[in-house]
This record gives sequence, C-alpha cells and structure tokens, in this order.
Amino acid sequence: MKKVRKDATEALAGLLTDGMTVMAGGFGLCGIPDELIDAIRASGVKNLTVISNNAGIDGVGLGKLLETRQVAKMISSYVGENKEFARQYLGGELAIEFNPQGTLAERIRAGGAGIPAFFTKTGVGTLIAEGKEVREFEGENYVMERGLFADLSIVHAWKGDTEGNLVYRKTARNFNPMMATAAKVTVAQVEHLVQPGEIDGDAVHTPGIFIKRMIHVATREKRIEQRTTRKRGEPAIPPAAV
Amino acid sequence: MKKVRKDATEALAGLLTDGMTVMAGGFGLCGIPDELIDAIRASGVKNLTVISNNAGIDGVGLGKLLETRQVAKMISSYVGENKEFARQYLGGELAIEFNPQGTLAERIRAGGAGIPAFFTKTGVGTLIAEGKEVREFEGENYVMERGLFADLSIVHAWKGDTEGNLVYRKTARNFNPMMATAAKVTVAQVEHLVQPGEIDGDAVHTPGIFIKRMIHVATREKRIEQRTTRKRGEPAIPPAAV
Amino acid sequence: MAWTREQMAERAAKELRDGFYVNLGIGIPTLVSNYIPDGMSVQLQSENGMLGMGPFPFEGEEDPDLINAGKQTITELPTTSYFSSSDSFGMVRGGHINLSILGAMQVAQNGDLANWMIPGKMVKGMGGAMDLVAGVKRVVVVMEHVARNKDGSESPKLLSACDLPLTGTQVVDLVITDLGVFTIDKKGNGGMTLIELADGVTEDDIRAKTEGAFTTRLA
Amino acid sequence: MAWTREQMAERAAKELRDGFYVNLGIGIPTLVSNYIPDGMSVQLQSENGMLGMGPFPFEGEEDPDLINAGKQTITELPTTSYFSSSDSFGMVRGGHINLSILGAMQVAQNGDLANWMIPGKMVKGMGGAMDLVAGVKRVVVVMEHVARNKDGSESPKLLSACDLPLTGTQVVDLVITDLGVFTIDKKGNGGMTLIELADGVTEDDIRAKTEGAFTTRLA
Repeated sequence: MKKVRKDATEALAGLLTDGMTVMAGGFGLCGIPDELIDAIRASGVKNLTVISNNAGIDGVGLGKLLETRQVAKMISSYVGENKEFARQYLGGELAIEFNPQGTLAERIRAGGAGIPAFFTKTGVGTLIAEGKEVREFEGENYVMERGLFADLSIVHAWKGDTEGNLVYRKTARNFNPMMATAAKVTVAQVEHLVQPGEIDGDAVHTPGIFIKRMIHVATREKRIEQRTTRKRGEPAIPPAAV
Repeated sequence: MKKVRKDATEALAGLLTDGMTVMAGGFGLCGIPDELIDAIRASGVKNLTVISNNAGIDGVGLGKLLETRQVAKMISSYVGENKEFARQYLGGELAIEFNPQGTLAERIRAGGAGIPAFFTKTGVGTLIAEGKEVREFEGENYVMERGLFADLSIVHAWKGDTEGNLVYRKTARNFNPMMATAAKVTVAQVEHLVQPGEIDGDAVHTPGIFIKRMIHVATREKRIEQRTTRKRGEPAIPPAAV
Repeated sequence: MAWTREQMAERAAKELRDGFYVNLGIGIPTLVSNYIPDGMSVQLQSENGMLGMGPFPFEGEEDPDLINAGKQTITELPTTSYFSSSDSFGMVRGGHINLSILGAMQVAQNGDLANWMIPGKMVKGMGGAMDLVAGVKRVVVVMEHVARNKDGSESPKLLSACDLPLTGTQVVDLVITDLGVFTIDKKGNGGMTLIELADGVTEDDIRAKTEGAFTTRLA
Repeated sequence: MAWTREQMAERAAKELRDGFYVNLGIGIPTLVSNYIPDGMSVQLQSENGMLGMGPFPFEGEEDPDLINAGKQTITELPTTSYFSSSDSFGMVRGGHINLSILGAMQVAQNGDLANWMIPGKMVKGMGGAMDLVAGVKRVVVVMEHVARNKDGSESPKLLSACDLPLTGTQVVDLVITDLGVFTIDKKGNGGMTLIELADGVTEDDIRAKTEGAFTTRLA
C-alpha cells in the first residue's frame, strides 16, 4: 500500500469534486499545506466549503483559492488579513461561519474521534449560541456544538515516514493533527520524507493510519506574516524570566 | 515555583483527605505510579473513589490499596486480575462502576478540557446506556456521557524536566496524559528527572502546566503481568509483515 | 468434521486487505496474524495505545513498558507509533480502524453481540470491547458454533436474540464458527446468511445447532 | 493626568503570581511581560499551541514555524512545549490557565465583555477570545476608560450593559483603565467596585466618564 505520490496533483487525483468540504491546516501562514492548495487551485474545483482557522493573505495560501473564486464558504475563527476575502464577503459572494477558535479545534477533534456533539461554555450568551441547545451542568450553562468531518483534509508536516507517521515542528503543528483525523481522506505534504524506523514511535504526532496519501515538498520559502524582531542588546520581550 | 519534591510522601503532603477522588494512570501494571500509590497506602487515607482502567493485581499497584481497604469505589473498564478485588466486590465491600475503556478515556479527557458532556455511540442499547440520555444524530443513536474530574491525579512518566514537562515511554503512556489534565492537583513520578531544555518542545507529551508536584523515582523493578516470548527461530507472531 | 482453531483463524485472515489497520481480540483472533499473506501490509492496533504491533519478544528481551491490550509483552516495528488511550479510542470510535476480529459468547441474527458479562458470575468488565464493536467499520466474530455446558449439553450461540447482556447492538458483519461462515446485514433488514460450510459440514448440521434464523447462499 | 499604556501594563503585572501560566492578548496586554518581577516564574501561553513563549527573535533569526497568536515571530525558552490547537484550547477551556489579560471595546458592570465585533463594520472574527474569557480562571481587561469617536466626542466603555455583541457573559474579574482599577463580582451580585485611582485622577473624574454603576472602596 503505497502512500507516497509523485506530486500534489497526483496526490489529489480523483479526490476533488465541486461542492466538497475541505479542511486545511495551519494558523495564519504557519504550517499551511501550500503545495496542496496550489494543486487544488490548478484543478479548478469549485464551490468549496473550506474549514480553516484563517483564510490566508492575498496571493498566499487559501488567498489563492479566493482569487479564483473557488471557495463558496469558509468556516474559520479569524479572517482579517485578506483584501480579496473582504471584497467577496462584503459583496455577498462568500459565506462565512465564524467559530470561536477553541470550539473550531474541538469540533474538528470531535469529528475525527466519532463524537457527534459536545458541550462547551465558550460562547454561551453570545451570537455563537443562537439557535443551539444550551444546557446547565452543575449550575453552569454550556452550549452544544457539533463535530466536523470533511471530505478531504490537507495538512502540512515537518517530517513523515512512508507509513504516514507525521511529526510537526513548533507552532506549525496547530490545527494539522486534528484535521488529519477528521476527513474521509487526508493528504499530507511533508518537508522531510524518511523511511519507517527513522521516527521514534514515542515522537509521532499523527499516526500513519490517518494519512492516505502524501507528498514530499521541496523546500520552498515559508512566508512570515508579522516579522517582529529585537535588536541585540534590547530587553527580551516577552521575557525569558522562568 | 519549585515542583520537584524529595519523595512521594512529601509530594502528597496536604493533598489527601478521606472520601476524595483519585485518578491513577496505567494500563494493567504498565505505566502505573507505584511509588505514589505506596505513599497513599502509607498515609492511611480512606474511603477513596479511584478512577483507573484496572485495579492492579494482588500486592502490586492499586492492589495494595485494596488490601488495606482504603478504596470504597472503583471506576474502571476491566478488573479481572485481582483476588482481593473479587473478594471485596462479591462481598459488597467495594463498589464498581464499569465504563467502556474508550468512554472512560474520553470522559477523563473531557473533564480536563472543560467539556461537561459528550455523545458517543459506544454502549448504545447496552446496560451502560441505562439511565443516560440517548439522542439521534444523522440517523444514528448516541449516548451522552459526562466528563470526569478528580481531586488528585497521580501519573507515571519516563522523563520529566523540573518545569513538569513529561515524556512517556511506549505503551506506558496509556491513561497518564489525560489524567494529568483532569484533577485539581496532579502529581507525577518520573524515572528520569532532567533540566528544562533537555526535552525538545516538540516531544513533550504533557506540558508542565498540568503538573503541580513531581518526584524522581529511583529505578525499581517494573512488574510484567503476562510474560509472553518466542524462541529464536520461531515465526514472528504477530507478524512483522509491513 | 469442523474447522480447527487454526482453520478458523485462516478463514478470518481472508477478510484482510492490503493497507488495512486491524484490531485483533484475544484467543483465536490473535492467531489471525499468522495468516497474513506475504507482501500484504497490515498494521495491528493495540487499543492500549499502539499502532504497528510486533511479535512477542525473544526471551530475556521483554520490556515492561511495551504490552498489548491483553497485557502480554510484545515488540515494536519500524512503523510503530504510540499514543494515549483517548487518542487510541478516538481512532476506534472515529471509524479509522478497518477491521476488528473478536470472540463472542452470543451473536444474534440482527448483529447484536454479547461477550462481556454473564449474570451471576463475577463481572470483570468490558474493557475496550464496546468501543471496538461500536466504532470499527467492519466487525468479524470468530467463535465456536455452540457453547459446551458443564453437563455435556450444547447451547446455541447464534441466536434470534441474545439473552446475555449486550456488548453492542447491530454491530456484527460476519461470523466465522467452526462449522461455517455467516454474513449479517447489521444495518438493514437482510438478516443472517450462511455463505460457507466448513469441510464435511452440511447445512442440516448447521440448522441443528443454530437457533437464529438464516438464509443460505453458498458460493 | 492618567496612566500611560506602560503604567497600565505595569499595574496589570501586579496581578501576576509566582508559578502562573498566563495568556496575554495583543496591544497593551503584551507589554505586561516587560513588568514581570525578577525571579518570578511566569509562563506565557500562546493559544496557537505553545507554552513558554520567549522574546522576539534577533533580526535574521526569525523562524516561520514559530509564531504567537498575533502571528508575530517569537522564540522558544528551555521550558517551552508545543501542542495542537485542540490541546491548547483544552488547556484554556479546562481552566488550567491562571490569568488572561486582554483588551476590550466594552465591559459591563456584571462582567460582560465585548471585544470582537462592531455591527456594520467588516467582522474579522473572534479568534480565541471567546474561549479565553469563558475558560481562563481570572480575566483582567486592560483598556482606555473611554472610546474616542471620530467627531472628537467620547463614549464610555464601562457600561451598565454592553450594546456591542458579546464575547462572553459575566467573565471579567478586573478592569484596568487609564483612570483607575475596578473589580467585578462576575458570578455574584456584588457588582463593580472602584478600588484604585490613577495618579491625579479623582473619583468624580471617573464618575463623569463611566456609564455603569459602581461603588467605591479605595485602598
């Protein structure tokens, strides 16, 4: 059972249909499956519902699918950084369902773990709870949220073996591990492709069972959204006081 | 804020009260916090509700707390291996609440993650669902289960730094990570105590935030419940066919 | 004539497919791993938190931190990954395991399964069985066709309805006994169908030992 | 006279305790990290999946895989751990973070908070704010006492009831503005209490700029 494919186009072959739901990992531009997004753009598939914490920026990441009007709806927690997004959204061309970030993460985790619904106190008494069941447990109110499950998830990992065992790097982990579990098919792009045995079993973040296909992505420039630095000699902010 | 204590007795000082609920990590005898269990036994605290997948064996692990009648109730998925357990249970001295193993694991994870209740299809139409809400989602029935949260969790890890970041080893991980998140206070015993920076941030299984106190346990013999081996030259069962 | 334990395991192995992730129960199901065809990639899950279960260790190489759900010492493979119990059962409940092969005390013609509790006897608990039968995509039961009672009599195990407390309702897809193989249309109304006979076993032999209703469609 | 942004941050830092795990919002709350007392151990959480957030990197050492929830490049510390977004918000929702310090558009006297949406304007989303205010044990708001409108007029932000869509109900414990400090009895009926005045600010100054009801109990 070979999981590794030649490139992103081959990895997505047969998986894309108009109107489908796609989860895409990443937070901002950190840990986004950019090469797989490019292949989705090239495929021309339309009318997508995309579940992703953010919507990329103009010309980068999911921003590329917005430019081509391939996205009909986003399920996200924050979408601020994208002029094309704003234009389509304000023009009524693009629907958006806002989810609190933690609720979004948990809905995806639930979908992957066979949990159709759960209760959370996030959003009680706000617009988010409208039309949803609110129930009291131990004197506190909670809103019922539903699991999310997609037709396809695309994720980015730092390292992967050919069995599909994945390791993420630093804050590029974010939504990728849950999304890998919450779709009919998950396709991963990995920066370093290794053989089974090269990843310690204790260090695996996503077991291979969740990965149906994968590609090795040649090193491409990773974009930084907010480049913040300090000068040598400047006080350390946030502090290193531990 | 010093988390490392001299020994198990000091680590549990002030935390033990009669009638409290304690979660104990481990599966069978694998990854059990044995030194902390010994200290609970020595404390004489009584009438405990213990949440643990199993109940140890006679004279080992939680079996030691059963011998001294310190346990009033177990919440477990399987308790087969313990004569003293059977004696007290059949004699009506010990209450037991059986949970399906996955439901138990998820209830603990939910408790730690602020989720008071969730739906699962495990146990629908069985004794386990009696008295619980059953609800249909997308044409399938699910039973509502509640989160679990304890007064104290005791866990065993392979390695820990003084900040409380933990790494578990192989199948000794099991229930330990969720339990670490699901109590007012979690105390960890670690086989290898190291300094911050010696554990790669990507390899941490339990972030230090969950660990209030910890001890370094000198290497003690780990017990094996079912010693199964093969002779050299014997076929490999289960197979290594990959 | 009826199938031996080994033959039942061999028959169960025919349910495996390349790339499958499989959970095997204790007893006969464990033997199924002996019959995985050469070159077929099958990864075994152990619900205590491991994917890619390896063979038993050589004597002297047992690792107390490395056991399967039956608490037996095992080994790891190059493909092995470890995870917590909640992640493990997320995998199970979420339908990511292709196949679960397990034993049973009773199976009903609608796919109900009983294998954890006998009223009046010491109850040890269901362990992960309820999660596995509810969550795994395809559930195969391997069991003796009848139970042998202490007085020498036999009790059918394939029933119109289980009388033991259930492990799951409408969960079994296939039953392999020492006498034959049955499919069950667990989510529909197709009932139970006898599809194979063990060598030398007749349909009449099976009818005599089966309380549940079934149709026959032998290949 | 009123407090500067730095003085507000310095006042907020007095809410820190040794061993605290803290989530800081963007803006003034980020500055709070400048005022952590020497020798006090405070670990900063970034809700995109990191505990133990370090300072900004030196120029040329930015790592695109290492950002905070404001998408700024940061660094790690020896204590740093990384985790998924679901684990991160499990930590938040489960009440494991001791303190959240964040900005607000409006706060009501009962602890209601609005900081994510202005009807009629482009809505960017709530990000993690709803989860943080609902889940973190203690929520401290740092904000200007009044909003300055385009026409030069001022609108109070401490209200009897928020008129903007809420981020959370009864969630705020403490409000630090440029004029003073208020406690809120968010789960009880104790209402809002003015407990400190900025240098040179009088209670009357505050009354004039506060629409919500409060009692005064200055230290």
